[in-house]
Amino acid sequence: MILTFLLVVPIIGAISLIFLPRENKQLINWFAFAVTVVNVVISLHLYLLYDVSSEGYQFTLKIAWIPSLNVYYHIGIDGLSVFLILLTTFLSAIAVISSWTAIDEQVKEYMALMLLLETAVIGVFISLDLFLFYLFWEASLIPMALLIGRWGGKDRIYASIKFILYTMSGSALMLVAAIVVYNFGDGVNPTSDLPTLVAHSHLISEDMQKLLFFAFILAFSVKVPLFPLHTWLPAAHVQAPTAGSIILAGVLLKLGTYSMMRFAIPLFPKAVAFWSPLLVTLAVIGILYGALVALVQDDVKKLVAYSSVAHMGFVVLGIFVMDQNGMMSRQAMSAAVLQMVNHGLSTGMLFFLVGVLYERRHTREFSQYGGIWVKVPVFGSFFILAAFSSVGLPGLNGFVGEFLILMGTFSRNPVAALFATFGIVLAAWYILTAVRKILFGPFNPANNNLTDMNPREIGISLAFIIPCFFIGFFPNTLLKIINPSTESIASLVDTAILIVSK
Amino acid sequence: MPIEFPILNFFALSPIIVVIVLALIVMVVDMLSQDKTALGYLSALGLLGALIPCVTLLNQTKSPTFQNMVVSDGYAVVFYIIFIIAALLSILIALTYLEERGMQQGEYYILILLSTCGMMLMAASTDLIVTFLGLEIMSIALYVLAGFNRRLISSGEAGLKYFLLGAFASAFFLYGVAFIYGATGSTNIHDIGTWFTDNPSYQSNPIALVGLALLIIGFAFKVAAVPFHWWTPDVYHGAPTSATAFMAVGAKAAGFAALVRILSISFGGVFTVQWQVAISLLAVITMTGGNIAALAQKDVKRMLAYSSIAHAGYLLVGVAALPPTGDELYRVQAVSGLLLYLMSYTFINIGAFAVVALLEKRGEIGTKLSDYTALSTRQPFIAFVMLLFMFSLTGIPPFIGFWGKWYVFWAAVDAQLSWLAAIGMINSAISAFYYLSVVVQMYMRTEPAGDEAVPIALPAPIVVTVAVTAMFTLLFGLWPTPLIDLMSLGMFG
Amino acid sequence: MIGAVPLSYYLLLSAILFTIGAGGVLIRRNAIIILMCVEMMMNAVNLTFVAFSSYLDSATGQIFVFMIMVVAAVEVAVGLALLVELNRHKEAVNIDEFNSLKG
Amino acid sequence: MTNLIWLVIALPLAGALFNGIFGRRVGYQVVAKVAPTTVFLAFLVGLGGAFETYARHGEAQLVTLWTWAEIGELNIPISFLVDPLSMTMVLVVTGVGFLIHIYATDYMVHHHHGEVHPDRDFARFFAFLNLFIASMLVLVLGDNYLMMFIGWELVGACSYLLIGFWHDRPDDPQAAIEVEGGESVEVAPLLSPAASGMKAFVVNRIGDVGFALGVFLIWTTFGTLQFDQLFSRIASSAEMYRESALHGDFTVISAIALLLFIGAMGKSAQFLLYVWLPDAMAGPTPVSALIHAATMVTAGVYMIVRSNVIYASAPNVSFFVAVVGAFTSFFAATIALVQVDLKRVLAYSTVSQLGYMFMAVGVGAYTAGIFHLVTHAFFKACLFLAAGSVMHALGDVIDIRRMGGLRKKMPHTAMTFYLGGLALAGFPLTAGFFSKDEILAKAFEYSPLLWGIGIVTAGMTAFYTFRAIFLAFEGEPRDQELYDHAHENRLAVTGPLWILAVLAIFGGLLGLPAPVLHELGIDVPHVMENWLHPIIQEVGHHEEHHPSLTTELILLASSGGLAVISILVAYYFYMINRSIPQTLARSTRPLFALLVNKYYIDELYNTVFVEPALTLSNTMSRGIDQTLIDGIVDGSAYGIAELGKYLSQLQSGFISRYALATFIGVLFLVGYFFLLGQFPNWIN
Repeated sequence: MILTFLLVVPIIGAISLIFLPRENKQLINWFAFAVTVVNVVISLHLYLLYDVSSEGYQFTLKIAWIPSLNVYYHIGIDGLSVFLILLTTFLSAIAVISSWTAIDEQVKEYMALMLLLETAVIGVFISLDLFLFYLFWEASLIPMALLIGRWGGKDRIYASIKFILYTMSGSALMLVAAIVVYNFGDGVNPTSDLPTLVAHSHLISEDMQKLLFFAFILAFSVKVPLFPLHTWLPAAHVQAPTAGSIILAGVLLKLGTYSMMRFAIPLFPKAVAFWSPLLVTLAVIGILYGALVALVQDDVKKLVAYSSVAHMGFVVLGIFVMDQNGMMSRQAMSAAVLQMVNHGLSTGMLFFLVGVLYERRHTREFSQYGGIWVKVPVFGSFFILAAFSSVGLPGLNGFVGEFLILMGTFSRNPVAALFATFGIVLAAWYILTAVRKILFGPFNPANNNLTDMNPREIGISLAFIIPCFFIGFFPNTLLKIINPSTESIASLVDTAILIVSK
Repeated sequence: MPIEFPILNFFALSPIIVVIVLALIVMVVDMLSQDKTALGYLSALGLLGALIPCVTLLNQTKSPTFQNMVVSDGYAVVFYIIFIIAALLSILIALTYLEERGMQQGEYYILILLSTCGMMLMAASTDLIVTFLGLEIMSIALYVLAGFNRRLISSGEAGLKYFLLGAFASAFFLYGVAFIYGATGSTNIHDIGTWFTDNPSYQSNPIALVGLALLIIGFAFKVAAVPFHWWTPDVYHGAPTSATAFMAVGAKAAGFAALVRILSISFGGVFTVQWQVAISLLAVITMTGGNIAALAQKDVKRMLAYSSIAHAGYLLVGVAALPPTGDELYRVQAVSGLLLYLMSYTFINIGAFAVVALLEKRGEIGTKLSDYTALSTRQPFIAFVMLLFMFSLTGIPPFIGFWGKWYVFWAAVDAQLSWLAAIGMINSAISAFYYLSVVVQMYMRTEPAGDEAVPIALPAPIVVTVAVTAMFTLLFGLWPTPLIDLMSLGMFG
Repeated sequence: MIGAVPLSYYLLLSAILFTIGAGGVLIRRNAIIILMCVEMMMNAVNLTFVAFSSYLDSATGQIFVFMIMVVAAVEVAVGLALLVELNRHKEAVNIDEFNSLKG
Repeated sequence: MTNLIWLVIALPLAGALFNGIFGRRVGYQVVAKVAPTTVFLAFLVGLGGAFETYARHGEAQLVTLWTWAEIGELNIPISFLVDPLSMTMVLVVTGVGFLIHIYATDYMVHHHHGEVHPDRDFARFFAFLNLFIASMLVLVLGDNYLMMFIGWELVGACSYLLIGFWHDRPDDPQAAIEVEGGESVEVAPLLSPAASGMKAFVVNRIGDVGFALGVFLIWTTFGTLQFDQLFSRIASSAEMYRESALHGDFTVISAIALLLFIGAMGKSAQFLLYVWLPDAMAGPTPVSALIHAATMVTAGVYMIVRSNVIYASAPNVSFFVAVVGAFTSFFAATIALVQVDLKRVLAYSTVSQLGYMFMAVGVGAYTAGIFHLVTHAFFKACLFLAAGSVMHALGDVIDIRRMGGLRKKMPHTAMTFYLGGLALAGFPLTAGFFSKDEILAKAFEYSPLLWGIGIVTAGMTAFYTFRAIFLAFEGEPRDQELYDHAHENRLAVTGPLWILAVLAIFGGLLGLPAPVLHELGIDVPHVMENWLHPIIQEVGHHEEHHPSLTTELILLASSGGLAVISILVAYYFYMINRSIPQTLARSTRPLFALLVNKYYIDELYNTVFVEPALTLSNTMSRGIDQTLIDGIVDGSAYGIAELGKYLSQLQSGFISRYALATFIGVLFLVGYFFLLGQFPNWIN
């Protein structure tokens, strides 16, 4: 039930917003924030109740949704999702509070969409039914597209349409594949219950699995986004309002990698070995490509957007790397889950900070800044911390994920690791270039009226950076919860490989 | 020689009879009363009443009657419900729509009711003669409805186009019936089916094959499948919006009702692969053609016309998934899918047309995309429901349109037609572009509205229509179970 | 006597008539003539029905013919009414002059 | 104390946090007390740890705090290793660090007409400096390669922050070097601190890639990153690895050694990756002294000594290390000969001295490497701080062409600079003399060629050191205005200078050449060797072939003698006959220009790496992202839309065309079914 509360609270909040007076923005702001905080509290409660020792799904609830068709409202979480849910509720609260001053028009609609988006995303993370998942997966598009298209920048409509069409085209085939899987069901009856399907995944032939895996992965890769399906991301990020970018980078991209692990791999374990080389190659290309392209952007948000391509490349690399015998790397996989959270925090923070600047100066061009650390020391310090987190500096969260992913990758595929490791050089280069162009150098007088962060913004930044440090110092707190889940996924693949090789 | 009196089970046909009687009553009242709006309400109430026997019939087993000319099985009854709802909602739209445009006439409601009768006959008929009669009753009423707005030449033009092309297509349909009759010696669809199973050597009889082809063409015309769709955009565009709403869902549903019954019963065991391929190809070009042409539209009404072509394509996917008779379980899937699709499409599409009717300016036809600019600030409720309809038409969950598509594609997957489902989904993605463009106008463009800022009147009946359809779209999108259970009752007797 | 003339002759004739009708619809621009051509197609169908009916010794075909004739009459009535209505706006019977709806 | 060793890190870290968060509010005086205090306390804890280690006879002890990451067979704890090597490093870092902290409390304050102006970001400076100390201690105390890598990266970040401390300063254009009777030689402008910091970080990261890959390879091969487990696993088959490496095989150990060394090349500024260090001089001078001379840059040496088992098992890579070290030392020394920027002379000398250390560890003289590391920390910190003292007095002028005669104005600074310079030059009996001589002796054992390079470099070192000293402190002032402005600094500056100067002179006591002295009948211990003995694992049967006493003495005499001669030559060139350097510069102008421009290596890197990378990025951004991918994406959308327009035009509005099109459709469908009737098996 507690999971259902997570889903329902934002919806109720969104509906309640309708009845609040439109003019009283203060009230709407506070109300929306209160709703997100309630969800943060629920998710923390969830985390505290989570039983580290037991394997499998927890807090499950299974109600027949369409009984005649074996479609269920089946929800539950495991180590894969628990931190992503925390991340979602957390970032949603931050997104709402960070919009207080940034959004001035149609605040009511904006906040309602934010809340609906939260529901959709949480829905994806807790669904244990193929079609329930698909419902939330697609439903998450609408609020995001509207947020970008309504409250975004100059080219917001182009970006919004591109976002939705790209994603929809990607997931078009996934629905068909999902229906095919559903139709296989448990071998007798069709069913969309994920655990049942996973238990019967061996019934589907290897060739069929390859095909279906591709259809799923295509949808997920667009979302991640994996090179070369990433070009919607810079457009969407540049145009999106700050909170939109925070959620987009922080959570929405994870839907892709999360779903790879939750659905694509367990449902089609026999296909993983076939597609792994391609995915690993694309991930590595993405790491280098995203970093190189980020290097020459003149818009801060674009730079961060391309950095996301690179960072998410690490995640995909960690998930799919395997050796010639098809052995997956537990280390890389667990670290990939961790890295999802890390990227959400660090990139979310970067976007937030860029938003702080944008709110004051209404520009994101590097050339408009320069030397502002003198003027805004607190902002500068947080920006550098966020940059360090993004660049994978030890002590902060990014390092843990990247290092363990690379180490796991190296043990399976040294060549991929070799190339991917160069990504950290490029990461340093582009992030520090951004720091240098914004904060360092002779002071650009255009920023004379720039004011430093207010207490609310400092509070938000602290809320970002404290978890970053925590993960940097005590990653095992998270890993010990993540490990059993990745272990079970990896062993599914290992078993499948054994069957296939026989 | 004793005279055998036919067993006439009037109860089995009670919904049809109610609607016919209703039409006659309205006709009489029309002569006596000056309050034409009241006629509309009367018709609406009567249609609500007609739902009652439908509900009773749902729980009955099949009851063929009138010398096996018609059957009142679950399939027919579910279609009755669809038609009645379509008629009811479109009448609600018409009430003020006609009034405002000075064409409030009793005939309108009579024609709607008669047309509904024709559709119901098509759904119930098990004999090609009745099918033909139903088809013509429906069509002729629709020809007139299309040309109902006598103040606008475009409405008359729509009527003429519909009429001429419709008659042309009818001729082909009839020729097809004649061939089939010639080949099998019967017009009863069960007999035809039996004859083919009994005489396998005739399975490649060219006369029967050409007859089947012409039959399919006749229905393809009615459901607006490419390449027999040419009338559709012009007629939908020119006809009064309330009538467009009705014909877009009613005529389409009726066409599919008859086509599916005939194909699965008469041709369920013969030529299956052949017509499956033909229907699949039709489905592909219909989906694709409709969607792609819709991309270029600047007028939302016309865009919806093209979109209705595309939806005919998705429905054809379901038809292609109809497997041979005997495999009852699988047919249930395809038929349930089609029914679900049509039911949801009825609500969504009428809702969308209701919004068009609200925004349509007097003396003009259709609504330009620019009429929707910033609608979200001018009319948040209308904009919101239109957003629901657009996303639902795209097939994005959690709206009911998704489940229709999902079910139909499941049937296709089960019939080994995954490739068709895949093409369907790709088409869905393409269609998102033009549906989205309405949303973009309403929600994302904020340019000063200019002369569009004319206040939009919100007549109660239309608001009720959009509210009901929107509720349906959303609630059944989230919880489709009751609807799906209802559809599973919609099986052939 | 039907026995003297083989069925195929009737079918061929009706096919020819149907084709002429269809050809007329395609070629002619006058709405009334088109209407007549459609009638001709329908009558070709009627001929087919009657021929089959006789050949199969089944009355159904002939019943069908009656239905068709009724429907054809109704169609003409409606069609002419539509044309009359249209002529209030534009004095033309050439169908191609009515093309305000396109695209 | 051993169990509290984490305090060594926690104390400066707490200082960093305090200064970073509250530093601005509490005022500079509080910061100036907190920062050095934490380091001093850390020094005391370190001292305690060192005594306990001594009491344990050097036995290593682990202090485990918590599990950092545990996945499957991977288990990495946060734990510290307390052993002679780590304690040596802790003492150097905290000890020298403390002195430099004290120095900086005054250096970062400007006294102007009796008014006190602390630097704008005084608190931030000490926060970073404290943070650096903590990071460096993580590096040296970590008991596994991950901890080492964490520290490795963190010191790089601190270095970045501190180099770029004066982040709003622009590039610094340099006056061309005048050559009497010849064309002047242009000097490239000095990079801005911000750019220098970034360069340092990025170049270091290149090395870090190697290091990280080395760590990965260790884990993949041996399944552990813990020093003790790993070394014992290697040691069991070290002989085998060593043999096969000697036979020309490139073993996995060799690969690990090489990859780790790539990391060291970056961090310790060896050839190919040294380019960041000279630019790092853009940072405040205490930073140059602490990070870019005494501690961080020696991390590579520490790493190799820590990994001595690995390197001993990979003699081929060790040889490579020695060669790179020797070459770097020579190469950097040549550049230092002609630099006009006092700090840069010292920077190149640092690169050169680091080369010495690598030569030492490359030839297997691990103790000698650490010994030189320690003495170098003393004398180079002393030199840098003295140079900083000069800068402070001259208002940040560091160009030796504008100095001269400063000894009269700043006697303490000049004196300590002299002492530090003597140690650097290897003047007999100074600390530098002993440590350098030990390296040269070992190198001679290994290969006389390496020794040759080393001795030549030693000569050059003495020469350029005293060239700088004579130009800066002796002779006539070349810029009278600056000279008049100059003044001696306060005790906070001169105090640490003197302490370091004393250490620079007497630090040699830690490593007196015991065998030689033993032969001569004097029994003194080689403190360093005895102390570090437990951590050096013997691999291979060393045939204890000590060079004869005569050879040893000749070696000692030659290096000492050469230092003296070189100093005299410098004296002659710059004090007596000043036209000689000018003549030399004129007559060997191309060579001179080459050296002044540092062999154009920066320009080369820019052309070969930086520019192409940026061009590639631009090409990818425009060509692939915007043109190719978005071309396909937007193009297909556009194409479909155009198709839609075309299809829409087919909808012409003419009924006749509609009828025709419908009829064509009829023909197709009927034809299809008709054909199927004729050829029933066509489909199936």
